[in-house]
Amino acid sequence: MSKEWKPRIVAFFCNWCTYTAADLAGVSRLKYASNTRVIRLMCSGRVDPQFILDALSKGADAVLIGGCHPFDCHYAEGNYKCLRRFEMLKRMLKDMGVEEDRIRLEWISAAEGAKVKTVINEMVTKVTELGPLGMPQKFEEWDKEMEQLTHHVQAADAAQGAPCCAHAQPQKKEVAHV
Amino acid sequence: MSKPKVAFYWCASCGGCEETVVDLAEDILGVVAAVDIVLWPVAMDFKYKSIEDMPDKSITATLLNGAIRSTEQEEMARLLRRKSQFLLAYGSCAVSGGIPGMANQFPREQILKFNYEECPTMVNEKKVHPQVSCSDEGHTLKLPQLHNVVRSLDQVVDVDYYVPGCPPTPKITKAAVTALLEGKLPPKGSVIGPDAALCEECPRKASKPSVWDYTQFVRPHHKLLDPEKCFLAQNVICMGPSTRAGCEGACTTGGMPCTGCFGPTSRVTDQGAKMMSSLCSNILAKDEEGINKTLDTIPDPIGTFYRYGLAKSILRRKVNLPA
Amino acid sequence: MEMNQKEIRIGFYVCHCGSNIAAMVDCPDVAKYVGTLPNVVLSRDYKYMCSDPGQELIAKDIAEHKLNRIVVASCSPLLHEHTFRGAVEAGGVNPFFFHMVNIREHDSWVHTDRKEATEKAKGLSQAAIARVAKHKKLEQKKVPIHPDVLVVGGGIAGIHAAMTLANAGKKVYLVEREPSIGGHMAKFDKTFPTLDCAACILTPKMSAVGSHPNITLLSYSEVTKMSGYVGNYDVTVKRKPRYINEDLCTGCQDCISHCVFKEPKFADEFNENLSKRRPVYIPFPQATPQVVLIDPEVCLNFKRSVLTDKCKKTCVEACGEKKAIDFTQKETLLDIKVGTIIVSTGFQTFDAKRIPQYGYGKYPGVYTALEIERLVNTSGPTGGHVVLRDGKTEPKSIGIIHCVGSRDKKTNRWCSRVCCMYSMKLAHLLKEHTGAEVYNFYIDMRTPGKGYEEFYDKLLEEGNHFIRGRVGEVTDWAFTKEEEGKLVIRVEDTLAGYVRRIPVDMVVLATGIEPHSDSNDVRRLFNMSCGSEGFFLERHPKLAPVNTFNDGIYIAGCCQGPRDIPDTVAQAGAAAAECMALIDKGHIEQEPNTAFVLADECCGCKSCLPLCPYTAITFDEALGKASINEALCKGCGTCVAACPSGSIVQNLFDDEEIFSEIKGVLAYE
Amino acid sequence: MVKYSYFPGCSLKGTGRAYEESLLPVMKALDIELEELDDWNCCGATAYMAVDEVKACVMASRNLAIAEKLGHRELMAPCSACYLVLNKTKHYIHESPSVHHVLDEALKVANLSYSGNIPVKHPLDVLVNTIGLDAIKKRVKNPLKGLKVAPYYGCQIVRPYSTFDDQYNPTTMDRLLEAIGCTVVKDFPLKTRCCGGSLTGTLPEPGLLCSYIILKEALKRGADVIATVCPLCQFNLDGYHDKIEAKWESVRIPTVYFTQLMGLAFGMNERELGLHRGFIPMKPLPAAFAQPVAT
Amino acid sequence: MAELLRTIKYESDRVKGFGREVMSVPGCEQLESCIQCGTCSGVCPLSIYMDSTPRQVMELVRSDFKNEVLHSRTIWLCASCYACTVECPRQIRITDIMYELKQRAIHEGVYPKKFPIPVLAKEFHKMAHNHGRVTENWLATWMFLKTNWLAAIGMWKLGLGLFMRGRFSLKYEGIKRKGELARMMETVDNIDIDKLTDVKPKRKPAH
Repeated sequence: MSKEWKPRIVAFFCNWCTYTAADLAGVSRLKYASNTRVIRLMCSGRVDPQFILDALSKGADAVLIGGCHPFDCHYAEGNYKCLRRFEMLKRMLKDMGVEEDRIRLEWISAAEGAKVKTVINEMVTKVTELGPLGMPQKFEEWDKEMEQLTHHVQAADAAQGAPCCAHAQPQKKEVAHV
Repeated sequence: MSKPKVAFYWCASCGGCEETVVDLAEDILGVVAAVDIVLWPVAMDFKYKSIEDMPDKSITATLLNGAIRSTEQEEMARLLRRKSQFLLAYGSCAVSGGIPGMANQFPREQILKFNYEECPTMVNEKKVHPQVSCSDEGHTLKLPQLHNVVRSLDQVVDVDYYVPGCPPTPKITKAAVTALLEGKLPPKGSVIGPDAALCEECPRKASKPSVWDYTQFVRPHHKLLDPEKCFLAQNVICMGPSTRAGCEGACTTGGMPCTGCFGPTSRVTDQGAKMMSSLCSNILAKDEEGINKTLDTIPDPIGTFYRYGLAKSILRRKVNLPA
Repeated sequence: MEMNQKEIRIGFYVCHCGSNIAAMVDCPDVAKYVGTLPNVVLSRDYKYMCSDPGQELIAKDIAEHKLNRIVVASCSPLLHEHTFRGAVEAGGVNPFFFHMVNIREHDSWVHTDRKEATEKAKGLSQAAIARVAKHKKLEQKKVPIHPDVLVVGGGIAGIHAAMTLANAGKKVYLVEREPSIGGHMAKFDKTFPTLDCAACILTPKMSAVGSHPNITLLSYSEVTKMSGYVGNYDVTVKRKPRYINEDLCTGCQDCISHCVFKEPKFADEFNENLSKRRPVYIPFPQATPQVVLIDPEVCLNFKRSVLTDKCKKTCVEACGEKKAIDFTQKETLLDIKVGTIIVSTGFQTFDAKRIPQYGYGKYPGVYTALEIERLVNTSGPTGGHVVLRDGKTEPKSIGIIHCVGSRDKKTNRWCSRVCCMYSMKLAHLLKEHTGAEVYNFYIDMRTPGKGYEEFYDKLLEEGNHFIRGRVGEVTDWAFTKEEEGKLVIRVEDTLAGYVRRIPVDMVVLATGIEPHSDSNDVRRLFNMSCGSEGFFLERHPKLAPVNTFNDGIYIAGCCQGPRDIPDTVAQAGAAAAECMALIDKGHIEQEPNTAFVLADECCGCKSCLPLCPYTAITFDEALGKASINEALCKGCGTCVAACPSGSIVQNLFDDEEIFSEIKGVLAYE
Repeated sequence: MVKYSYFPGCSLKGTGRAYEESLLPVMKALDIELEELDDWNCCGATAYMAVDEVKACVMASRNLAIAEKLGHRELMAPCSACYLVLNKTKHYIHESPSVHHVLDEALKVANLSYSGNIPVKHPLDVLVNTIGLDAIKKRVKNPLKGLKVAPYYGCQIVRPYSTFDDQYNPTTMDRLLEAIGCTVVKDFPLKTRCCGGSLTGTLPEPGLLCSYIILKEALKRGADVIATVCPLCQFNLDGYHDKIEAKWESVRIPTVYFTQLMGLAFGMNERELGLHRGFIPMKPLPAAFAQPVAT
Repeated sequence: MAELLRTIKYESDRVKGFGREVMSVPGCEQLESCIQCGTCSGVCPLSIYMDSTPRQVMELVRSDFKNEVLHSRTIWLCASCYACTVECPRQIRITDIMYELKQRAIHEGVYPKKFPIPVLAKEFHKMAHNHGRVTENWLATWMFLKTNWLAAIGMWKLGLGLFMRGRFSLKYEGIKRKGELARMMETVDNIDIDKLTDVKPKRKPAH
């Protein structure tokens, strides 16, 4: 890890409200923490819970979702669908040992550039307090328990010239033998 | 020309998968006739040593069931990988961790403590836990080490094909074996089975409504269920829509909702997340309070949505446990 | 599809945007970094990518380097995605093999650490590189534009927009909620700074609207439903019953004079309730359409059950052969089809009662500015004679309080822009009518308009008092003799540095402009956005001030924010021009971001069906599969995220593309 | 019987004795029991705040903590200054975690704690919004018919932390006084204007001017009496008539607590209500006053 | 002969950072957005007696004229009626800023000497601090003795009147557990409030 850890936040912003609000924050030259990377979707309803889990597993320390306010969804009701999934995901992540503050859903209208700033800054502060989630590192750490055997087998493999670990190297396609 | 050599092996599993092989009924005779079984601990007596002594890749195919939970299982998986041309993850546990995978919600120590001390049926006043190695009368006894994380087979070794199911049905087992024997193999990494979700072959499909509007969910024992009607339409969580078809609705025909043992389709990475997404999108309430009231009726979301797939889910295990 | 099979060759461009980006992001460094990423065969930084040479550069590179994917890191895609897609297409590559990275609005403009901003730019660019590799060739759909236009709101903005379009030969529906068009402007006496009579400039325009062959005027009507999409909007208009057949009424007003009510008895809304009208009335002499209407709330004919026979239907008698009066008229709904819509629904004035310390509604001597407009108007309640509510007393001293409800965090934070000027106009008119001492209490004088500062000069020369200070309270308790019987204004004269008590006979509250209380409903109706203050939100404050986020829907006038008449008219013209640009083009390209069902994979679980607000998803019972009607799909992707077996795919926002983007944004050190 | 915790404040034990003397029987008559906080201390009012705001909050928080010990009941604070400071402290606790922290630490030393959110209520709020005018009307024996009252709220119960009435034009007392039969000076424009506060004692001229303006306007609007809700207001409007007269003119009009008027309407004895403690005595009451209405 | 007053202000007359410091105190932040509209002075019942109007005080604070502000009588004339706070269009808590300024003035000892209001405040504070409660008559008495005891003589009639009406008590009111209160205050003194992040950065002990 680099000298000073800083949280990484992946944000999914809906095209019509929150992404535009973030543009407005830019046009207004508001200043906020640089830790957030925004991914534009057409609607918060497009936010598949898999995206959030995927982001966390690939090294995001937190995920922010921004959508239109209730009643204001450009697509009528996508934001409600997002909210419903989000509430469930919050419960599931809690059960999975991920702190609640690592995911956040905010309604930010196109006019609320300042809210983008506050929300991102708040989130950065909060996640900084929580510390890294570090899923990729965790995966590595979890797999350390296989190392001993891996070394052992690797030695054997080396002798045989065969690969050992599945996710490490893709294998050449084999032909069926009958 | 000698018959192809085939091995069966079980790791962390219940034995149900082995049953399926037996369930092939008379077809098993054809299999036995066509192949040379070199390893099948549950049914025949073999020595590991003889496998070790075999040249690499000399086994045509190994059907391995069960998750990888201990060093011994890991070692065997690696050994069989080395000795086999094709390694098949057989059954949900090998494919995605299965029921044992749900142990990924607890630390190893807690599991051991419960099982050896707190379990109500356990009498163990000295609180003896199994040790990896212990000496007695000059002999050293070694036991495999329990891993901290339950893994699917492909998280340990390279897997060629997946045969899902808890257990896999005789039909897909036969399909897999036939493919192997006949050499009509799908691309490596394929799951043997259809790639649509279960609803497609569910006998209750016709009774599906087009509006859901969930306000609550019930469990099958909570109310008298219509035996013909789609479970979801009766507010019972059925994993069918997000579960790969292939079982022909074994459970739904038998009066129980699908719990997802066939795993996700090829287009989905995380079966639980995707099912949850679909289910929650169709909740009626639009405000947090109402939504949460509905969600309160799902008492164990992880157990519900990840019954067979926790080890293979995106997060793989409870994040904040000791490594 | 065959494009996908070929080797992926990505060209990457990072724009300096002058110094907008380059000042905070090390563009050459970003280009250098991206150049090392897989599939990238060309990586450049350039001063202005959106300029012609910038765009030509892309086309040239495509040819030279056989590029088949382009990524540009510059400003917001909402601004220039279209531009660059055009450039990519010009280079012979499908425009959807392009992705844009926002490193200006989302990066250089909002961060302060150059190193961090550069890192972020790299991260975002890397994501785009990963994503664009997965892009697919897509076709843009062309949708024809219906040539008719709907203008909602018949104030000066709506009138001007409708006239502009109608004169250009477009067919316009002008919907106005009130019985007459004209809006607030029709109530004004004079207009600043030229002091020409508001009616004199507005009336000809109003009658022109009324008689224009290309304009269908739907007064006393409201839009109740809108559906469809740009170029093809279906609109339902509710026509409220006037109890007068518009086609038969000639505007002779005989019915009014023959009404059983000999004296006008009911509050006249047009005169701000300062005068009375009858149940059958015409809002004001120049009303357009020149058609009377009947107020069923007070007309005796509608109270027959209670007061039998009091009404002799003298109006019907007076109308005679024309037979225009129809007591059985019911509300009707009219369905119209238009291609574009201009929303010009205007504003409401701030309710002065919300600031109780100014005593409006408590002290009869306190007036709102709009009341004064009517009071000084020759066709107003007193024929232009300025007297207090008792009907006889002429005020000797008048205090005009500026910024009532404006520039106040407790009410409306914004400056209403017109109050300084109209307050001075009223000061001038009141002085002219009464010769009274006039005090203006202001926080700051804002006169930034052509001839406005000169008008301020004129007022100063006329001897009006200007006191810089926001009034604390208006009260009726007297401390000195001279204050007895007067309204006392307590204020700090901030320039003199004294707290003053000034007794006056009349207080005028310069109430500000605020959004209509139902602006939220209107906004939802037309699927627009609102700023936090409730005014409709323009697509871009500078570059697209009359556009909304909904294509084909434009805004003009005070519904977008406070403004004066010249600005309103200019904006209305701009909105009309935007409509014409679309109409004359004849079609619009639609974003191909629609979703579709993978028919083989769909298991028919039906869970997607209720998710679509546009009912684009249908279910084929025979096949047992869902399918999406591409024409109805608007591309939100909600069903895609919810399909439990992953069998719905969205163009431009495919799972695969987003997963790559996630991976990309997280792949930085 | 409803129970409230009761914080009298220093004034109600001193110059404002009549307030307490009338408040207690009136509340009792309405089935409300007031339990005085054990060993309460000065609220930390206005003058204290000028010296040390945090410590003023500490003073207030001790009272809140003592109140919490009595159970999570509403705390009644009749003095406007106390009402304001107690509410302001609650506000600060809510607004600033650090103030909260300091107060917690200080309270810990005294084995006290303030965890919750003891509502601090003014009797006026409780009487009108909780008990209700109907219940009060039922208790009225001698409606004060013909008595014209100028309702004077003063500043600190309506501004800025109170939520029970309008900040600009409070009407709670107007409605209460009407319920007991009084004629209320309509829209009394000075109902929330400052009485001069402690300035009357320190810098007489500005302080007295504030009082004078209120008295003069009440007289001008035909009031027989001014009703107040605050001991300091009563003191200022009642105690300085000689000085006001010397400086401006005679504006003698009695100023009483609204609870005293309620007591009268409930048929209680003038002396028991502490009416004799005022400098300007209330005039002999109009006929309706003197003769109890048959009940 | 009238003393000549210098009315120009040089940059050196400003105590730079003073405004920032005041505006960083919780509750005083909104001062940044003051538009000098004068509403505060317009509604203040006592502004007519002030040497600088409340509006001017706000600007003086914002522009770092610390000495001018702390010597101003305005802050002491504020009777805490909160009218300005409620009416301010920028929601500036003017009354709270006045408190902040009073505390600073007392802390720095720059309030006008023998000016009764700060003396009252200090006596009030002392009495409340020592006894837990305040006995108004004694408070007034001490105040007059410390400022202008001649004025006290003018008050005899009021005092007598109060005495006769049973509103003047000779006994000092106090609480039982004085030690407890003292310990609480001591605890507060020992907390380094400056270390707490969001609390008033400068808390001024009374003496």
